[in-house]
Amino acid sequence: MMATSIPWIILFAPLVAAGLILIFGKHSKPLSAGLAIAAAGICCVLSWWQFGQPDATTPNQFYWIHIPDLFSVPMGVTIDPLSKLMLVLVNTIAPIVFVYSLGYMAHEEGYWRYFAGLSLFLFSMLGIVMADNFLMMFIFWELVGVSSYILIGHYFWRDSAANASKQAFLVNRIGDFGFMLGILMLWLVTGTVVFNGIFEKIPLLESQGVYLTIACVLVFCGTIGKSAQLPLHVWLPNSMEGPTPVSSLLHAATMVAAGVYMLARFFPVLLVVPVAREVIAWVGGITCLVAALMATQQDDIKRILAYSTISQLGYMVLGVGVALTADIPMFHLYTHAFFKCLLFLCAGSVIVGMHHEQNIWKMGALKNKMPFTFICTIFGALALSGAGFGPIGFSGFYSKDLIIVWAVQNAPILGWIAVVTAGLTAFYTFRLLFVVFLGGPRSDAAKHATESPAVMVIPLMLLAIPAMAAGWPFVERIFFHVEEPRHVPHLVHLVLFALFLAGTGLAWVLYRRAEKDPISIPLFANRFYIDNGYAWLVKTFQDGLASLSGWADRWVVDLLVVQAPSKLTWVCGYVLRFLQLGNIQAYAFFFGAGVVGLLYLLIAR
Amino acid sequence: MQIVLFWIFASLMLFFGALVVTLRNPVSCALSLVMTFLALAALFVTLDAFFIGVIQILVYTGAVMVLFLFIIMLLDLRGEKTRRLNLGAWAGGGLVAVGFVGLLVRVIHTLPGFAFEKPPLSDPSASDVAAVGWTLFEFFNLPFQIIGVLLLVATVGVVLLSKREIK
Amino acid sequence: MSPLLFLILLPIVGALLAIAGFPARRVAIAAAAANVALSAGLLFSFDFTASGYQLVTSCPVVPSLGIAFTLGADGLSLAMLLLSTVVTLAAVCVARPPQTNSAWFYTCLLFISAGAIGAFASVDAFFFYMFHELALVPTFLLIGIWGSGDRQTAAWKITIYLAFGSFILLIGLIGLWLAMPVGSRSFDMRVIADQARQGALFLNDTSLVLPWGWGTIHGVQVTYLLLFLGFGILVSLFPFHTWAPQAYASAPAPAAMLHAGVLKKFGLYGILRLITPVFPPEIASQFNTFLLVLLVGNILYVGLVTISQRKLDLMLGYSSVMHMGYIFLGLLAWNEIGLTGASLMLIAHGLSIAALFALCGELRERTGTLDFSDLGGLAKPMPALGLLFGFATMASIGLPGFANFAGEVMVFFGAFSAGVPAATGFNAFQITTVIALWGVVISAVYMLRAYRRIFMGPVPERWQSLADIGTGPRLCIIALIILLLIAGFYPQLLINTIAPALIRL
Amino acid sequence: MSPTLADYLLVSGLLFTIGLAGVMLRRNIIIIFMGLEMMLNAANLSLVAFSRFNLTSVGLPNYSGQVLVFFIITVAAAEVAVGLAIIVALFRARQTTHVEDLNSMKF
Repeated sequence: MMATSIPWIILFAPLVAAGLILIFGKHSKPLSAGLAIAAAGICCVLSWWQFGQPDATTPNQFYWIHIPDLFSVPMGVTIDPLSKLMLVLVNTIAPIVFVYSLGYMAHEEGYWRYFAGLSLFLFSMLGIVMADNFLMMFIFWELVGVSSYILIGHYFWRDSAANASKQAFLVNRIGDFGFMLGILMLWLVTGTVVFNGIFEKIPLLESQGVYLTIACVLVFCGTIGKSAQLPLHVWLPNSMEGPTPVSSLLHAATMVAAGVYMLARFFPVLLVVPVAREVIAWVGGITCLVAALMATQQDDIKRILAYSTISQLGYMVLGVGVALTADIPMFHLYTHAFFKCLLFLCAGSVIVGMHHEQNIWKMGALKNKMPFTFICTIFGALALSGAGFGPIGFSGFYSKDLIIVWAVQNAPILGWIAVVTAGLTAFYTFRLLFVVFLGGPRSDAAKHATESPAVMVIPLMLLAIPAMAAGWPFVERIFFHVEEPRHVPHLVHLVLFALFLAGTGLAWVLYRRAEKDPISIPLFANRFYIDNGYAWLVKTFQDGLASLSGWADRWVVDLLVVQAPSKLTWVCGYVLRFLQLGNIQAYAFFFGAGVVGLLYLLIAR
Repeated sequence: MQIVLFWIFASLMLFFGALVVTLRNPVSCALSLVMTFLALAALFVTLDAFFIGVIQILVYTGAVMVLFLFIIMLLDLRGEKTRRLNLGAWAGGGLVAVGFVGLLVRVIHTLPGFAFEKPPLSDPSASDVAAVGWTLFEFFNLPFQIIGVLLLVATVGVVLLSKREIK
Repeated sequence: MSPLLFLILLPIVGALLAIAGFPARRVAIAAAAANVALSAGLLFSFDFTASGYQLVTSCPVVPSLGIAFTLGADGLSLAMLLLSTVVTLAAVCVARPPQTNSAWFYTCLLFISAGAIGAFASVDAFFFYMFHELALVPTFLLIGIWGSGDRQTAAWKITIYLAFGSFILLIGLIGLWLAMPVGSRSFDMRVIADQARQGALFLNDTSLVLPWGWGTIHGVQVTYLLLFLGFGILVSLFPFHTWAPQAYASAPAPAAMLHAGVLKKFGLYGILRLITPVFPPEIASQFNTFLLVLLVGNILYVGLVTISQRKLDLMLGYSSVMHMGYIFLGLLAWNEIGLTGASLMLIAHGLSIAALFALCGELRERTGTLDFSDLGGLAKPMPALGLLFGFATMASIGLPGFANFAGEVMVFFGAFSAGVPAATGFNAFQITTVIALWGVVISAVYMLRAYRRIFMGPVPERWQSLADIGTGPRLCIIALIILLLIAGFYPQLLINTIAPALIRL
Repeated sequence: MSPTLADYLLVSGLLFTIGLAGVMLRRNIIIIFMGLEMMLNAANLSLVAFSRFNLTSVGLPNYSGQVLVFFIITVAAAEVAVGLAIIVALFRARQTTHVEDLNSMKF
């Protein structure tokens, strides 16, 4: 019995922790932090143990909604290589970030709210990982959305944070709109929401033709919303308003990866629908290019990393689009989680060191002030930009190049876009590194920057190891079995390494000793004016229509249905009043006329 | 022969009735009304309703017209000066009257049911007063009592209405 | 003396005691608490397997017309009874005793509760209708006397509007009564349902040739339309919704809670009782497109109107009108999933809107104004109120984990598969479901905008020193939210009670 | 040759019309009153005519018609009494019997 209940313990431990913090955490900081970290620790240990266990075959579930033969929604736990990988991934990064945030949030207010939010997030993320049907995944999908809403809005007294959290939730909701529609369409044909049930009915689904393609693209909408792909990416850079550990855990490593995980979970159906995978590949490719371009011109340290995350997610989505097995995008997700979380935590320690200064142009020469952070950031930067040649390299090198190679083979145009983006990635990563750590101190805060306390630096160290080692073949073979496509032109590897060197060199030249940003491309800096485009769109369509219907409701519907009848009765009363003439003969006349009229109708007609 | 008598009295009645409506001086109107009532009483007699004919004269001509004359005297009404002819009222009234008459004639002529002469009485000498009294007290006893109460109420009403407020 | 009768009499006795001079607030709370205990007891002693009404007691009132005061409860009505008793207790606890004649204030509240409980417990359509009318008068008094803003017009408007609505409903009921075969005419819902099942209704159906070549319209269609529109007006269906927002905005918090939370459900419960089992689907499907258009108006149009609102209480009023759209969608789907989803949403929406109006009342008590432009950053001085409002907002926009989501999901699934599921083309139902899904986004927009505008952002100095929510109201709202969470995490609990009642259809 | 029922009804109708015309056209309230009396008497005439022309099985006229006339006469008397009392009271208050001046009860 123990074996089957372990996954439930993993799932519900953070929820229990969140509940307890909600009730008791208000009064004592250590209690709330302790509860959260304890829960994360339990999950970590159990998930590593679960990783060792064989896959579960029998469905281990209870029924959330069960109307006998019409509609049944089980709440089940699936244990298979995909979910075990994610379990391990999430549950190793989470404790590290929890411990790190002890230091980061030391003298912040709303301590209990922060840890309750993080535990709630962990609960919902594990829910997505272990979901065995679409509806359960959708439930935790929205719960993850709400926990990111809570965490982004942690500093709710700041207008920017409040707007960012609202925007994040609403954009996610728009994505979920498409997702739910996709689920509904699939359910209508297959009659079930459970993944295995859907996979069994794939031939039936195929017979639907374009219907299935629409359904798959709609399901992909969920990923666009959650993993901030192109049309719905605006919320991720703004979500940097939340505390940095939140950005590292949620908006870099795990939450945004949920979209890609869902596609991986749904992969068997996607294999059958080439058109949908084409759409997915193209969205992924364009997103990674555009995001990389935007990243080159940002000044806020966290925003650069945010755009880089969008770009890397674009790679993963591209991977889903072009690869033939789900493991290839998952491999990049796995490595990206480590090094992007590392980079964010380094940024966090820089921000704390610089007393909450986030503009890179106010930093400089921090390498001697914050050596450990500097070294960890180098590891992260090398992993992110995919440094490495031939057999050896950092984790990013293996996973990103794998996707690029597959892309070049299956979708050449997208492949070469991905290659160019790799160069851009190297450029903006090292631009960040050189401006922040090298050059002269650009502000007095930079002059007296101090290294972060041990409780923050040790997690950095812990994360630096997988950032470097996660991609090595013998480590990667534990989790995945990926192989390169058979005949891949050697040219690609060469060009990639060349572009890496070019990017780094360009960054070195431009930003080695730059006081302010030498190149300024307003198009990229203003994020292709997408944000103000959306603002305008919302203002005219939604608010315009809303005020129009508000006016209509008061003056048209209300007038027509309520005022009109009441006015009508008043008018009738007013008119009939004039019959009272006051003189007897008039009455006699009316009386006589009435009688004669009546008689005429009765007799003479 | 009876038809001639009937038409004499009928035309008398209608002529004096028209006079009531057209004359200016109220006293002459009242007197022409008296003549109408008398002619009407005569018509009742032609219908062998002697008791009703007598009552008609007694009550109407005797009491009601006397009351009218008394009131006309009390209020000292002169003949009215001819006010501006209110054309609208006259046209309306005339139209209604003509319409009514037209309908009347139409009905009477189209329905054959009325065009039969007086059926002979089985016992012409039977006194209609006894018959009326008998019917009154046999079938209409309750209405009779109510009429009594009505008259009482009328007298009380008149007394109240004409009581002069003592300033 | 069946417990149901006792359930109805308790509030009335409480009300009379309050008038007689006993401490009104304490008596009201005692009566409401006893009611909750009783209905909870009923729930546990109720065996869900047997379908049909249980605890039935009946005494004939007008035998010739077939009217009998029969009380009975099956799964669905028991759930509604629980909802009304819980919301009554919450409303009475949250209510801050008004200065002027507070005894009458509690009397009116208890009478509304008695009316609602009576309506849900009665099996006889006549008394079902009568109890609703009973609850109408105290609403008028509550809004008129203790309301805020231009309360007179709002009170008049809601009363005349609902009276007109129930008038149409009455004609519909009579139409239904006339449709029964002459011998066995009765207002008893069970009899109506059985006869409908045997197809004995509308046998001698009169039909009327409409002018201008609109074809003939039969008695059964007229009765269906009358009943549906009558219930629609009572439940603020699209064109007839303008009474609700103003009434709830100017009503005192408990009155708004009770009316929006419980009394509005009367109409929908009525549809579930008097339309779904009685009218065959082919009759209903003739009007589907027309009613779906009204429904879309309800969701899309009222949703946009809600977004444009600038005051919290008006916005909540409009949002409750908008959520009715989903429940109607569930009812129109006419299949098992949709109906169960709709009844689940009945309860979920009742609880969540009650919590929201309670908090809105608390807010109006403290800040005096509910205008978005005046309020801001209130979570700082009032963290508990902020948190509770957050929970209630998340519940009302249908966040999973709350009962609203479970209801909404089932309504969407039911509606999507309703009508003739043309595999390729989209039929009317599926388009409406897409719009309803977009309505979920709209509801998120206006609720979160309100939450962001009121609770987040910098705190203006005049709201620095606001007192947080008191323990009494705080416990009630926590109780409501816990109920929502229980029903949200494990809806099968509620479905077991409701489903058997609907299977009979 | 005796008059037929149609003649009597015709005459009674004409009398009624004259009375009605009087009420509608004349502006002196006393004359209106007289017109009223004529209308009543026209009704009496037709009643007596009907009772005379529809003999019962016994061959005698149906006297209930005449009893009704008797009642009408009584009521008419009461009515004239009260009517004239009102006119006197009206005259004392307004010093006029002219109908067009007495129009205070109007919109």
